[in-house]
Amino acid sequence: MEQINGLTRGSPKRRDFLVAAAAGTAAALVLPRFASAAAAAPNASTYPAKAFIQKTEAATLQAMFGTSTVTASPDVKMDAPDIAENGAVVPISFDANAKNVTGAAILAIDNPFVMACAYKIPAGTNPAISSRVKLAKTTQVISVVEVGGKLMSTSKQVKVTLGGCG
Amino acid sequence: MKRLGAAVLLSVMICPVVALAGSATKASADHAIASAQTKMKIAASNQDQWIATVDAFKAAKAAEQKGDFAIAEAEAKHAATLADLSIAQAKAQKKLWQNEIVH
Amino acid sequence: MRLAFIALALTVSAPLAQAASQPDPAADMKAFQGYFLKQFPKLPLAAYVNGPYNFSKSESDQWKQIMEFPPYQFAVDDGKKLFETKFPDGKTYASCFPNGGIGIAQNYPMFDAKTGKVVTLGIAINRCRVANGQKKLKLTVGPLADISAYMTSTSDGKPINVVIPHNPKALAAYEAGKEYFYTRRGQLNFSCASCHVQAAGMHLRGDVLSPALGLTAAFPLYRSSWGDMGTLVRRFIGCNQKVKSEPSKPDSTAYRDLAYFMTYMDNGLPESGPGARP
Amino acid sequence: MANQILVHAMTSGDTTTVEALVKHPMDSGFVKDAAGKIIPAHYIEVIEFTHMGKIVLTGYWGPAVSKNPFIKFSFQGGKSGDPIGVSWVDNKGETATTSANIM
Repeated sequence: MEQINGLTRGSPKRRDFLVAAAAGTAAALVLPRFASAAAAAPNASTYPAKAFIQKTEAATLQAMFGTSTVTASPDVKMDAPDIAENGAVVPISFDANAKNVTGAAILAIDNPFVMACAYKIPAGTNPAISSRVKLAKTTQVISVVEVGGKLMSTSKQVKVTLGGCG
Repeated sequence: MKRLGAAVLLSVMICPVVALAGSATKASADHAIASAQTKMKIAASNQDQWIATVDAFKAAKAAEQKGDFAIAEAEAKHAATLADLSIAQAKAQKKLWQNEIVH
Repeated sequence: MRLAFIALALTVSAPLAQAASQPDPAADMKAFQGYFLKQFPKLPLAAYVNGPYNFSKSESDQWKQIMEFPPYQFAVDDGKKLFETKFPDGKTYASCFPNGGIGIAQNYPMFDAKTGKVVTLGIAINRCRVANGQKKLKLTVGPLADISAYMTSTSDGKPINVVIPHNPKALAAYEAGKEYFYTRRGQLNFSCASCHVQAAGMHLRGDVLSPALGLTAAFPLYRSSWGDMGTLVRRFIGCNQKVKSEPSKPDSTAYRDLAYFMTYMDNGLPESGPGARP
Repeated sequence: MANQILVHAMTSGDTTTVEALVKHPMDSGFVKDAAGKIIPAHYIEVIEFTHMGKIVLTGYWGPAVSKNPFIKFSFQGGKSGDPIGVSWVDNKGETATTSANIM
């Protein structure tokens, strides 16, 4: 049995966060017919829907980036757990050591649809994003970044054991 | 771990053994259901009603409604058996729980 | 002098007069906490509020990432709004609680001498609603869990302080909770203690079994497997179902007493709810 | 409660780090409810982050993004007090927007 030494309560950021959270609570639900009023609402037509219904890595990348040629690269770093504590919430983050990254995607090969999420990264934004995804079962997770129309990636096996007790 | 083993053994011992009674009637099924109900009340008062008992009892009631008296009687008897086991468990635990206390 | 002597004689003879079966919550708590401290010598007492995360580095790393923006934050915000919303009679929840309900969650469950029953925070919230002409809420999930989450968040870090008064009914409730905790039940023949004392820190399938010590401190809880908030009672129901035992009613005496016993065992640990767990 | 977005933006040197937690069920369309009926897919498709009105990140999400999604990223520039805007649109055409100032 693994026993960690001196895990202190809560995460160090939690307290700061609780104070900060109050600032950002005023969000409005805007129904479609009022959408014109919300100038900032994103344009749904830009959604690459085709990329989200593919069942293979190659087809997903082709639909998303227009190419399925991808090179494994040590310049793409990914942080994903070895064993997911719950498949419904798996923290995944990537960090690319590259300039002029324009896009990125996270793929889970054994999910019903391979694509989990994708990003368009404008100049000035760092190619490092953390998010939480669902994994249906133990799977290879791939982080892909797009640089000058070419794709680089890194991958990791994440074990998913669904359990109820704890 | 021995205790866990014992628990598994217990659960194996009480796997459903539903034998269809030969000549069940509405009266015999109703009697079996009433008898199961009495035992289940005792189990519940001991805070130890098993989910399987309730499931078997529900199946008995449903079969009785449909007129499947043989199934109703068998399920009710099964529920009664499970209720008996849980009552025995609860009785034994009235003393045994003290062995588990952390000292 | 004589009086003092009599008093002394009484205190000396008292333990002898009391049978061994007389409940002694303070001694139980010392033994309970001591058991875990001896079992896991590297873990300080306050760390127990982190439950399973003391036992798996991979899980605790994921948890730390999740706690950067805790998934229960919406519940705390919603709970605060509900807590501050006036009832039709113009009063709010604050009117029902000492200190306006702020920073008091660590004192629950409480024994109510008037009814002779244990009152959990959830039941106290419902009592407040009834007193102000409102319907009771579900004790397991939803708005009541959100209100509890907010109230508990205002007690963050305060030592848990459950009191068992010298009242035969209070002691009986405590003892009943203790018996429930250690009694094996259900078709699988498990007690609460089977998993959370004897097998604490071990794996049950993919999950680490939380030690019973500190377990109540993180409630209400956002569990990823629930996908939302739940109260301690929701967990009791889930645990009963897992051992194939019919759960009791959420406001049953059995669950009130169990919460009373378990939370009393956590006395002195820092309140750390709401929490997040797999 | 209405759809909410919690945003937390902090600047350190040249870098502004943005964290957001978005209230959304993110139903995948593969899960059944208690009654055994499939819960229809309902998920955010596009989420956009702006700094002073300029887009700093566009996210395309599918049903495999977790319920109540969390995202953290950073960009160059940004000063304390600058507004960060967040908005999303989901597959049912619902949208939500919010803004928060960099701390």
